[in-house]
Amino acid sequence: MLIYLDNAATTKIDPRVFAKMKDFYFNHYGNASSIHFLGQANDLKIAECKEKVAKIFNSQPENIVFTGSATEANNFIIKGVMRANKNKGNHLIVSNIEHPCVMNSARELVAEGFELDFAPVDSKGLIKLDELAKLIRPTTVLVSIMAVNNEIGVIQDLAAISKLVHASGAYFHTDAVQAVPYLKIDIKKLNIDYLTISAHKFHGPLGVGAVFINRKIKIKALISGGGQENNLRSGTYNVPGIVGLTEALLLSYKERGEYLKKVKALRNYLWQRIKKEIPDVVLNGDFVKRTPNNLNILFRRIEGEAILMDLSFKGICVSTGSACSAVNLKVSSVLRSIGLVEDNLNSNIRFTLGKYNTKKEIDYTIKCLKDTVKRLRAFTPIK
Amino acid sequence: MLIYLDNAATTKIDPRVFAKMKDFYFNHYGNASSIHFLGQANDLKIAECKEKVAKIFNSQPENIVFTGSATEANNFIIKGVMRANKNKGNHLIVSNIEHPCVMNSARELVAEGFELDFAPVDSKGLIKLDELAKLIRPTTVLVSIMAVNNEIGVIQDLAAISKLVHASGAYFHTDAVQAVPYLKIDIKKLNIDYLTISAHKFHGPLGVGAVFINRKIKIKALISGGGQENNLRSGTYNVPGIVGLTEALLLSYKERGEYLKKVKALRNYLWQRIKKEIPDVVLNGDFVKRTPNNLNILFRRIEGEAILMDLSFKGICVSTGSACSAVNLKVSSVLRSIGLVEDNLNSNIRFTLGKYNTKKEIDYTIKCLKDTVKRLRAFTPIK
Amino acid sequence: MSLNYTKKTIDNFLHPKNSGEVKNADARADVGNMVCGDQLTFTIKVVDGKIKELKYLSFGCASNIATASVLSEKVKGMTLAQAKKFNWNEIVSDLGGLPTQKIHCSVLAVEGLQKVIAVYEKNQAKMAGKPAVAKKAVTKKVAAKKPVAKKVAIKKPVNKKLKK
Amino acid sequence: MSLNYTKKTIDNFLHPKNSGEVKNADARADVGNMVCGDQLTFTIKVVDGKIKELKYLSFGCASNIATASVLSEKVKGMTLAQAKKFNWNEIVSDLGGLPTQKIHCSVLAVEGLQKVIAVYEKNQAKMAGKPAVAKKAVTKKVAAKKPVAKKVAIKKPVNKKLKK
Ligand SMILES: Cc1ncc(COP(=O)(O)O)c(C=O)c1O
Ligand SMILES: Cc1ncc(COP(=O)(O)O)c(C=O)c1O
Repeated sequence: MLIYLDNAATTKIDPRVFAKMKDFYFNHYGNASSIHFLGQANDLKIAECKEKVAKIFNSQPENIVFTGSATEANNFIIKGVMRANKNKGNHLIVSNIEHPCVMNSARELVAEGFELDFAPVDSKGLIKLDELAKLIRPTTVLVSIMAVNNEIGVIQDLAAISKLVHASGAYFHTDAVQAVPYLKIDIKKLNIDYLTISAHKFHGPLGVGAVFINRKIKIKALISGGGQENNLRSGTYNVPGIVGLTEALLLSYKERGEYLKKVKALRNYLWQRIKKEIPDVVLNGDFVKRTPNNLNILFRRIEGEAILMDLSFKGICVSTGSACSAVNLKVSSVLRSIGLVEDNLNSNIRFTLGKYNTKKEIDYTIKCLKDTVKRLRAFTPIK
Repeated sequence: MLIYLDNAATTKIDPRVFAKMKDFYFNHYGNASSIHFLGQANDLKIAECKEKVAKIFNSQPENIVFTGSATEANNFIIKGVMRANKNKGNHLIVSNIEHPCVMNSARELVAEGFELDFAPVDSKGLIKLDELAKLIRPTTVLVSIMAVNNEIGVIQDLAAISKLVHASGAYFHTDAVQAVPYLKIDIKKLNIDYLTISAHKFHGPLGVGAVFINRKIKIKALISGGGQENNLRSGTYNVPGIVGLTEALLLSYKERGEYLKKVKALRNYLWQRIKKEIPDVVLNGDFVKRTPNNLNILFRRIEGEAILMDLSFKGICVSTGSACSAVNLKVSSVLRSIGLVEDNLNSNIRFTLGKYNTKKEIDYTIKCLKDTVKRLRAFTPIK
Repeated sequence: MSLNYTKKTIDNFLHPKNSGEVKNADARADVGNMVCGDQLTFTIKVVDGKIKELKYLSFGCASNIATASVLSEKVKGMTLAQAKKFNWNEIVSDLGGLPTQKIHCSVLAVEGLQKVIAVYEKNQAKMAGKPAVAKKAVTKKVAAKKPVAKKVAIKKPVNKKLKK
Repeated sequence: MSLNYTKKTIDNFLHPKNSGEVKNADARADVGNMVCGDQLTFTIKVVDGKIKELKYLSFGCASNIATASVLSEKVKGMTLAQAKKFNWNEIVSDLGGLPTQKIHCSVLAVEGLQKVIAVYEKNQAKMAGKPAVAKKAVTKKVAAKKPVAKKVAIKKPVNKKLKK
């Protein structure tokens, strides 16, 4: 029994994506920097992939840099833009619900002498635009605010934020790792300078991410070497990975309409039944401005990890927050940011659905969840 | 027709490796940082992989950090060790035949105020130990010298170099990307602090590398975020990649004896026939202290890229040097370092054999090569 | 960092022994971990200086529940003096090891045990109108039975296991 | 950066036209590119002020050979004045584009053409004992035939192609 409701952590690869990768591993395995035909064919393939990926976000192929992960991409943007634009300023703003790879990149820069501010969110998880406006200074170089939060699935108003950021001449980065395929993002129209995606979050392979950049803005490479990606990201091109990312992205957006309908129905069904059949639960984050695959629920008086483990033994995979904070003991700073009181910070479960989930799975999950909550609440010390 | 003699650029994946990866993509796709069973099983799997990989190099599993590439790994070590050990010194030495990812990482550090020296090699491509000894200062923090050169396949005396480096208290890194499975490297015995490998160079997947570190030495992460790899390399664990790297490495060393015999015979046969049947050729680099898969040959009076292209149209994949320098116009700094005169710098071809090559392929290659050289020499202006 | 639990830990999480509250308990104590938010409430029944029953309420993760469960089994029948000397290492080794970041759960459980005994003794002293020091001699005897060396011996293999 | 060549470039590399040396050439010239090491040696036969034959020796990459080949075909039959105005863009557009980092090959080929014509004219002048300026008028006429605008028009689609 395996019911996978942790699709924000990673997703199962789509067999069609895998088939494409396999073809490249066995039949088109040339190093894309090699001059011979096997290499140059892959060079063309990468160009083709960039064209396809760019089209989805209405950007230009030459703005794309493929990386080894979204984490690498976010490190590259945050550190690379700040370090390369010291003449412009030394101030950086990130929201206080960013993924640790943005957060920690930003914090590292403080040690290098940069100044950092955190843009707060309201109780629904939405950026307070007026607060953000107050934080922006003439020396602000970059503002990084995620499109969709990984814990609560809340969607930011990218248009408004981008406008605000650019009004004062700063650059705008958005971590869109959790936005595929839930949002249709028009990079040109929204005037986004940098945007990050990660293949394994949309049924693509692990070990490959991509970032859109603004070629007019100076940036410093994080990984230097053989000069690939126009000297912005060195290392042998991961052709099967790039092909896989591209295919997964195309499929995600091609099948988006149907998928969104299905996943939203399932997600809403799950929430309706939980709300009705389990007492003392609260939904964390806005319900409307939220991707249709995400639920993040407070189960009062019992501990999240215990719920998770109990469900795990029944074959159900959920999470207490982000996967990366799971194995260290830190509570969710996202939930704290949206105002959860200390007592409730350890009682939350994230359900993130994906394209392979079925109603039967959700029914089984609800049945198990009721048992789990009942069992654990039977011996909780909390009133 | 496809005869692949560019195995130093990248290799075709072994189907057994691919099968293992497939299993993880479809059946064990949990994020290894997730607490549920699908995640924790992968956490254990990574530990198992580290144990296996460590054993091959006689090191400890906890010394291994998996990365997205060898390029990333080398950037991590060079920059991470220098930046974290400023109290120890500010001086770095790399050989003058290093791969660009070591070279350029080192050069970037100069801009940060570090001091850099290049250790020279002799006409065979071997490090001049006495010159290296002279370069080492009390403030030397790190010495990085590759185990096997990617262009000429020359093998350095790691034992002697390590001893020299440690005698003065510096740390020793070796880029062993081209050493698998040609060298058996005992990290403990040789007292190597850092060692880098890359899966796609030994019939493993793209997008994954590994580096052994010395946990007693301070190091700064290049990519920060969710805290994976003990905070030394953040980003969702690439479990299929790690499993693939491990399997490819195990197979490489398991089948090493037979493979080395075979590839050496083929390589020597290729060289003997070229030497005998094509006039005015010279082998670049030492013939004895060289991996048995590599030939790097000067074809006087004609240009390397023209030879490469002509062979390519006959279905044969070779290279003019490293793949990464191929598409920009730079001549090989490795060949310059071993003393090739300017006139000869553009006339070289690298043949790197692999485990799938056959004698028939080599025969065909020689036949084609003779035609190619004859054709191009028919209208060369050089006497 | 792994969060892989042993079979015994899992069993004790899924089927915790002695969870709940002792009826007409002789003492009650709450402990909590500020960092991870875990909480335990112990209730105890003491008969003839021995622990007849120890129960707990838990707000905590799987290992919090499992360690409390194992503890409640282990100390049953112990004299208070024995119980006061009970070391968290014994829980860890009994479970066949705990993930490094979960060791503190066993420490919290033992802290709770000590606290509930202290509350009991205070209650007793209050009722008897004198301080509760009478059993000092017994304590020493028991302590002699469990030399420190043995504890270390138990601890070592556990740590080794965790490192993997 | 791509090194993908067009079919026409490949054809001219694999089957270069007019490679070699003109027998009893009227002039000879060497050119070379310091950066990439490419070298070309042109020999020329001029009859009645027109290029009867232009041949080349090449030490260079595929595009070096291909651009020389195309050049040798294109200028055959041209007056020297026409040939002197020959622009490298015409080679690039004739080949259907060249990789960005190989554009310099076409420039080198044209440089060689100009040099071998210059050598020829110097030789002629020496033989005739007077400077070679008689054909200036013709040059102007030809130039008028090829307005700059047209050259730009040829160049643009090529660049677009390279950007992909
Ligand atoms: C919002 C967000 N950004 C960045 C990342 C980092 O992605 P990866 O771990 O694939 O590098 C993740 C997922 O882990 C994420 O959810
Ligand atoms: C010696 C050496 N080091 C490092 C690298 C970098 O490896 P990768 O491109 O896989 O990051 C290579 C190959 O490109 C190499 O040959």
